[in-house]
Amino acid sequence: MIVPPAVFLLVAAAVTAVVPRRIGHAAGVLAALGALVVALTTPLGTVTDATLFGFPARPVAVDGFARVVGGVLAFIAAANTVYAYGSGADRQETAIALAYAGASLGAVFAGDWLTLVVCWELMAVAATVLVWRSTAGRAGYRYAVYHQIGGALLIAGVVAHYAATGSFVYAAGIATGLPRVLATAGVLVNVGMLGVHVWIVDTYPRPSVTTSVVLCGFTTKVGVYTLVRVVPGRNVLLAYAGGTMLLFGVTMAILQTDFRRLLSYHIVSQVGYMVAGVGVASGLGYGGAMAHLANNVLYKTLLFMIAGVVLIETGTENLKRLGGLGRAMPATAAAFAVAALAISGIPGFSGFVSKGMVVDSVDAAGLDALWWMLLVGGVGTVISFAKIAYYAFVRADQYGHDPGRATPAQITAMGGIAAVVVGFGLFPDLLLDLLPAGRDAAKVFAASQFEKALGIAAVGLVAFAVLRRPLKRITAVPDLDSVYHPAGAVLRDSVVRAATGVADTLGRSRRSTGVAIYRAASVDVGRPASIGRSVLLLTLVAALVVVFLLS
Amino acid sequence: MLERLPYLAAIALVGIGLAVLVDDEHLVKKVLGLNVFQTGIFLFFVTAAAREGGSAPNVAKAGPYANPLPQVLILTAIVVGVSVTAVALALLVRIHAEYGTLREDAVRAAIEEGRE
Amino acid sequence: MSLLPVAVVVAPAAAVLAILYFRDRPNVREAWTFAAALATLGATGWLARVVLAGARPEAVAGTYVADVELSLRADPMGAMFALLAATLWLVTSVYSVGYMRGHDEVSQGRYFAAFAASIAATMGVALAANLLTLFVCYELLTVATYPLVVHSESDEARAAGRTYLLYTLGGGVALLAGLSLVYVAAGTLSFVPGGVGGLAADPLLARAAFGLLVAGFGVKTALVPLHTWLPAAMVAPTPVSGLLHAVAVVKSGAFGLGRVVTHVYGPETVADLGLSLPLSTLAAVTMLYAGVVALRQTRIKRALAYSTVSQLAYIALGFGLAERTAVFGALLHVPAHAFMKISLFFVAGLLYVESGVTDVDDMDGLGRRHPVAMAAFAVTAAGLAGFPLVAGFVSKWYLLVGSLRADAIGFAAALLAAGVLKLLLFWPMIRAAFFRGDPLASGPARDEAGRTAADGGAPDGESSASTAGSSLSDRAGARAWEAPSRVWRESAPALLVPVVAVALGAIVLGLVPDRLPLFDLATEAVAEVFG
Amino acid sequence: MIDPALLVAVPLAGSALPAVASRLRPRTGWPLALGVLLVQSVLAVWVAAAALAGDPVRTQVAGIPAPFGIGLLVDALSAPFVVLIALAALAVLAYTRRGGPRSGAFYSLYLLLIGGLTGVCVTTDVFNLYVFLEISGLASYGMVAQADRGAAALAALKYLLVGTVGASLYLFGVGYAYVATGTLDMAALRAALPAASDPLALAALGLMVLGLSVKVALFPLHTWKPDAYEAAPPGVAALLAALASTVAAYALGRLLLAVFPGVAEAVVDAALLGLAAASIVAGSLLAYRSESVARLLAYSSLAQFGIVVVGFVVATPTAIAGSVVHLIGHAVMKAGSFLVVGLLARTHDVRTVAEYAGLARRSPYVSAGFAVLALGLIGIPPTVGFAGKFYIALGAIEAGSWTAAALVLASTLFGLVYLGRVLERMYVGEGDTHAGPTGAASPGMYAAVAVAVLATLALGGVGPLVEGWLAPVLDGLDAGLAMGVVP
Repeated sequence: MIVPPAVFLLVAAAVTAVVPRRIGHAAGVLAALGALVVALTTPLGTVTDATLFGFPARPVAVDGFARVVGGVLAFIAAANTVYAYGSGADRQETAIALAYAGASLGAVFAGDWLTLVVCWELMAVAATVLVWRSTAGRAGYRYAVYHQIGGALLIAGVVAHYAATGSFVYAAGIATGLPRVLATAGVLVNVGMLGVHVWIVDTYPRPSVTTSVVLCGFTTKVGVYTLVRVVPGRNVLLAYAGGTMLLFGVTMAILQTDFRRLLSYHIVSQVGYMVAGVGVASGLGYGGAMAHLANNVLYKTLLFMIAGVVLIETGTENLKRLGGLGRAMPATAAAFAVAALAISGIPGFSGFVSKGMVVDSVDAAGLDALWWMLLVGGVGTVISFAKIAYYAFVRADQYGHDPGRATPAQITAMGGIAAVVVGFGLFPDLLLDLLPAGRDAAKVFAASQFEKALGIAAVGLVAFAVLRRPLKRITAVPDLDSVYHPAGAVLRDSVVRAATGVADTLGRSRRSTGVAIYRAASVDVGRPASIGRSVLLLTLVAALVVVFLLS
Repeated sequence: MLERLPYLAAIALVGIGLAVLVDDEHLVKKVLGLNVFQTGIFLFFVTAAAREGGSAPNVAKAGPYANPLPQVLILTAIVVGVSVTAVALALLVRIHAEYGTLREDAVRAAIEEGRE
Repeated sequence: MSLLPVAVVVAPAAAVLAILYFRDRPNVREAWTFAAALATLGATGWLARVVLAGARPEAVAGTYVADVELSLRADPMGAMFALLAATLWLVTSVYSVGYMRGHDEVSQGRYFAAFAASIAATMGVALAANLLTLFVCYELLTVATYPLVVHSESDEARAAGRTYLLYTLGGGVALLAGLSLVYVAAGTLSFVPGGVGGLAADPLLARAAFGLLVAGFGVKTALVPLHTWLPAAMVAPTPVSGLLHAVAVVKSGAFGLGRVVTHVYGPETVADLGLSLPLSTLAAVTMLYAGVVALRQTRIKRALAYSTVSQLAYIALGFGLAERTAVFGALLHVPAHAFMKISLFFVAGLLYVESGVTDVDDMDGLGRRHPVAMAAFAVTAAGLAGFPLVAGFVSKWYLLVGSLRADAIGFAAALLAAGVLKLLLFWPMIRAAFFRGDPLASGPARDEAGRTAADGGAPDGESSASTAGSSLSDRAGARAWEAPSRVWRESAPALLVPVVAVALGAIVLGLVPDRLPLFDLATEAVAEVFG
Repeated sequence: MIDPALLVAVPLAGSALPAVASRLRPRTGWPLALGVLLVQSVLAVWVAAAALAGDPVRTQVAGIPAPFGIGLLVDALSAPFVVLIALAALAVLAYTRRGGPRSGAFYSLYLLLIGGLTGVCVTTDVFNLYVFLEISGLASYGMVAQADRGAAALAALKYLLVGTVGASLYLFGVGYAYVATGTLDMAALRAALPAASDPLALAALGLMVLGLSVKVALFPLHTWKPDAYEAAPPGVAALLAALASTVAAYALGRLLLAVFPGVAEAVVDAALLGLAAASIVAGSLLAYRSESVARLLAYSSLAQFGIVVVGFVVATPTAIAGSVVHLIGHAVMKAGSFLVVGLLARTHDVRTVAEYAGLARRSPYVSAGFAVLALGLIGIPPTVGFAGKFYIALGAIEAGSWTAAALVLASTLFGLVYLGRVLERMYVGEGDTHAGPTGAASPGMYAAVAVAVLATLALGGVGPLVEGWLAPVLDGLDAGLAMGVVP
């Protein structure tokens, strides 16, 4: 029996909501680190059985994947709390963020589908509240709708699984057939699969910076992690879907001029790598996917933190209006360098290792087209980060910004993450040893990896140099949401109108029937019938009776 | 045909009585109509009791007798009818005292007026 | 012969007379209400214990009509409903006092008397040993609740009262017809776990009877198209809407439906006669239709009413599927929905009394004025939408499992879609309450800088500044959040305490339902029916 | 063993007393009537108890045997009505001490009415039935006219003319029956009729049923009723509402069950069901449109008797029991309602639905009583109004008469529509057009109302009892025996 790591964070969330801000944040950091320790020290194979809502359940089950993903999420929760403290987040926001992280950890360490669903929904709620707190307009509302639909699909899949197998405890994925289709569809919403990815880019660039930072790390990653649970085994379709996500995300990212929106598209693209790895489903594929997941959480959070610092200090996140930050904010610029190099897969930084593993696994699986897609995607990544680097940090400031420096807490948070990124880059075994699979097959520092990585980087840089001017002319690029959201509104309004229209019509017809009956009743009431009329009626009836009976 | 004549007469009396009841606004005539109507029914009964060549049911005489039972019944019915007529006339007196008229439509109009 | 079931019915009934007698002395009158509520709860709790221990206390008042007795019998299903009603009556009594006094309502004596009478009738419905006794109590419930519906005596209330009576007594007529058919077909009206048997002998008759019974109970269950009385009845004072229209009245209908399926026809017969699909379909249509119509309501209480219609259809669906797990889910959804919906109504009433808010559009910023109440609202609304750790999730889960075990994937889909509709209904309210009209909510300007199209479009640089500002205002605003909370000053305690109590109840039901007697009773009930 | 003839003889003989005595000494009418009615009640209960406990109690007047003599019979079917007549008469008498007309003649008519009605219930001779019908009719014409208003005289005359025509039609039918069979004794008629399924028998059936339908006041033969009930003094209206149509309906039922079963059944059933349906629907609609509460209640009787007739048409044991229960229940409830109407007219000077607005506040107890009575009339359990309807509906379903069942069940809703209107006015909303109390009411008046209200509730469970009583009689009926024939 262990204390589930999620509990640390949930308790901390409750505490943070009421105690003074400083103490609360400290408690949050401690709790997150406590969760990290538990995640890393709990022996593999530990399970806790319990009864949930009357069903046999397994709220905690620790295996290799859970340990890695849970550990990195716990770490990032600690870093987020430090960053939030340094960025002016109020205690309520941090409390919700901790709850969100707690729910995510709960989902990661869940050993049965019921627990997973519970945590899944809690994540959605917490994230929704986070979004709402600092986003006007209907984006937060849409976020909730996307996740409710995704959650509903997952629930349907899980329930169907239970109906088919009679158990919620994890076994070999969700039962094949309809249950698996439903559950996969639900998970893919959270993963941000191409087509339903719009919620990511719709939501993540909008809220306050601390909220973006918190959001970017959890939902999609838990989605990928869950995908492994739902669809074990090779799935070429899924692998190619990952490749498509990658290419699409990267292309859209290159076209963006908004810092956080660009990063948001990169969530789509990076998740594409992981999905590809999950689809390949070899030891190397899984290992790569999980390692990439862990790395991505780290550097993507770092990137959002940087975007946040930039936004806070300059007041804008439009790349076209930034510049000269390399000199003005050296620590931030250094952190950006680490993160950008990591995401671009430059040797010595964490992304290099895990990306290489995924690419190799695809190669080993013989999916040549996908392999090329991954390489091209890598080039795109380089281009987009070169773009950020150029516009925000390298070129001279033309707008007279006078940014201050990042706060100590911000620097601590960013520095801590950057250190881990570099650490995993230089000593990949730190990460890979924790993973149950892929370690043996990974050719981490093989020469071919260096060639590929450096080749990609070179191509990318050249491409950016060529494309910089043409790209300037492109402004807003429509995404699928420009179709979905108006269509959704029209659908909703027309359904509501139709339904209430039916009700109105029914009501009217009922009323008019009532009026008709009432009118009918008013005949022959005004004054009492005279004697003559009474007797006449009587006579007529008598005549009728006689005729009727005697005929 | 001839023996059916009393039946037809009975039907005719009933019809006349009903017609007066229905058609005449004068309340006294309505009461008269009622009497005619009842008389028709009495006639029907008595006719039913008649018997070809029958005589009054006097045990001292020889038969065949007319059926005595309907006659007894009609005697009772006539008494009832007279009582009804008496009550009706009493009511008419009261109506006349109250409204000064015995036409139903006039009385009704007066009642309506009194209500408003 | 046991007096325990009788006591459960008599306790509130006796209170009626006492309340009427002391109608002009508020404190004495309310003391009687509380005394009766406590007594009822005590008796019901004891009854539940006895029932869980395996006994089935019974009380017979003699043959009433035909060969049918007027009798009470406590079985797990009935005890569960009775326990629920008794618990919520106590809470509602507290709330009623706060609401009626806070709002200076007229005719409070009549109000409390009718309330107690309604509870007595509900207890009768719960513990009825046969369909006829249930029917009698069901009709009395209609009569007892009428004064509550027309309480305000306005034209609108009178119209609502007429609609209410016409619908519910019309339902009573259908019910009477149905039970007569059952009596003729089966020769008995007693409740037998798993069905009385013999009904399938004449399928046509049995189907007609079932249709009539469903129509009869469907009125109070507010199945479409028999539902319109419920939104109309929202003119009643809010505690009435809460207890009676979310608990007693509508649940009596749902409960009756359950009795018909489980104790008159029996699940097998229902399935054999092909009655399951039509009833379930009707429920599913209701669920979705009401969910959609709710979206267009501007009054909070009306929106809640439509949500009730939709939620009750969950229960109807569970019974309609006539599958073990689904029936269990339906039974569980009775208390679950009761706690959640009563909490929402209580909050609606609190908002009305304390802030004068009745419209959805006026909810902006209420979360700051009434943080605890609105938190309760948010939590229970989430429960209605089916979020976990609140009561609604658990029962819905069982319903889902049940519908899939019954191979009814379409109904599972309907349940889930209904959940999404609830979200569409409640999320804007909650959002408005907490995050709109609130100077501290960060970043309001972001999308308001002339970019309504931005709802669907891409953010561009123009508006970035305000986001930064938002973050800054977070900093400034942090101070306000640190300010002493005004938790206990947001409303009269008599209003707030019940709100918190029922919301906590909903959470407990969502966290550890299997530790509660209600759960055990439902388990027992299902075991009895399905063997 | 008591002679059932006494049941008729006591009130008829007693009816002379008040008129005579009050000439000699004023104000002696009421005590005398009370005395006679007490004796009558004791007799009625005694005889009924004997009849219900064992064999029917029967007698032949003057010892002449059937089919020539006049037979009197108290069996399970008539016993409840004999008791009902006696007890209702007592209760209303309590009311009229202060509320009703108080002349000696009135009490004489009162006793005459009771005698006549009891006679209708106990006779086994179709002609005697006519006589008793007319005796009670005469008494009621006179009693209606006792009201102060002139309108009462016209209403009474209308009642008289229409009622007499109806009774005469019945007599006409009796004539045909006699021509067809040569007997007037019910049992003998029953035995003779199936053989004589000729036009004569059919005409007899049609005219007798029609004549009684006028007395029962089925639509459209009802026109005398609203006028008479509205114009009559409240006590009289209550008594008539309790007994006049009830006893006529009993007679109709008796004829259908004991004399004419098997004669053109399909046609008669269809025709009566049509009349009943018309009564239920039209009566309810007319009641809904009535402004005067008394008139509304009178129209409501159309609908209620429609239901009773449905029971007799369906004629399964359950349905017959239902009709009996409903007749008794309706008598209690409708009489009680009229008593309330009279009481309120006296104490608050209100007569129309509009004037009833807000009465519940001004007169809570009487209003509550009226509410119970009205709910009973609508047919809400556990009142007796529900029990009757339920049995009739159950019987109709047993017999597979779906139309009949639907009619009876739907009548509940109709009742709700017209009575709900009054209740809503009384209870919801103010409307204090009338000031405070205008007149006093006696304890007797309140007591009579209370008795009706309590009886409405207490009789709710009387169904199984009635069913048990009737079972032997109806068994005989099933066996093809004439009712009233002791095998």
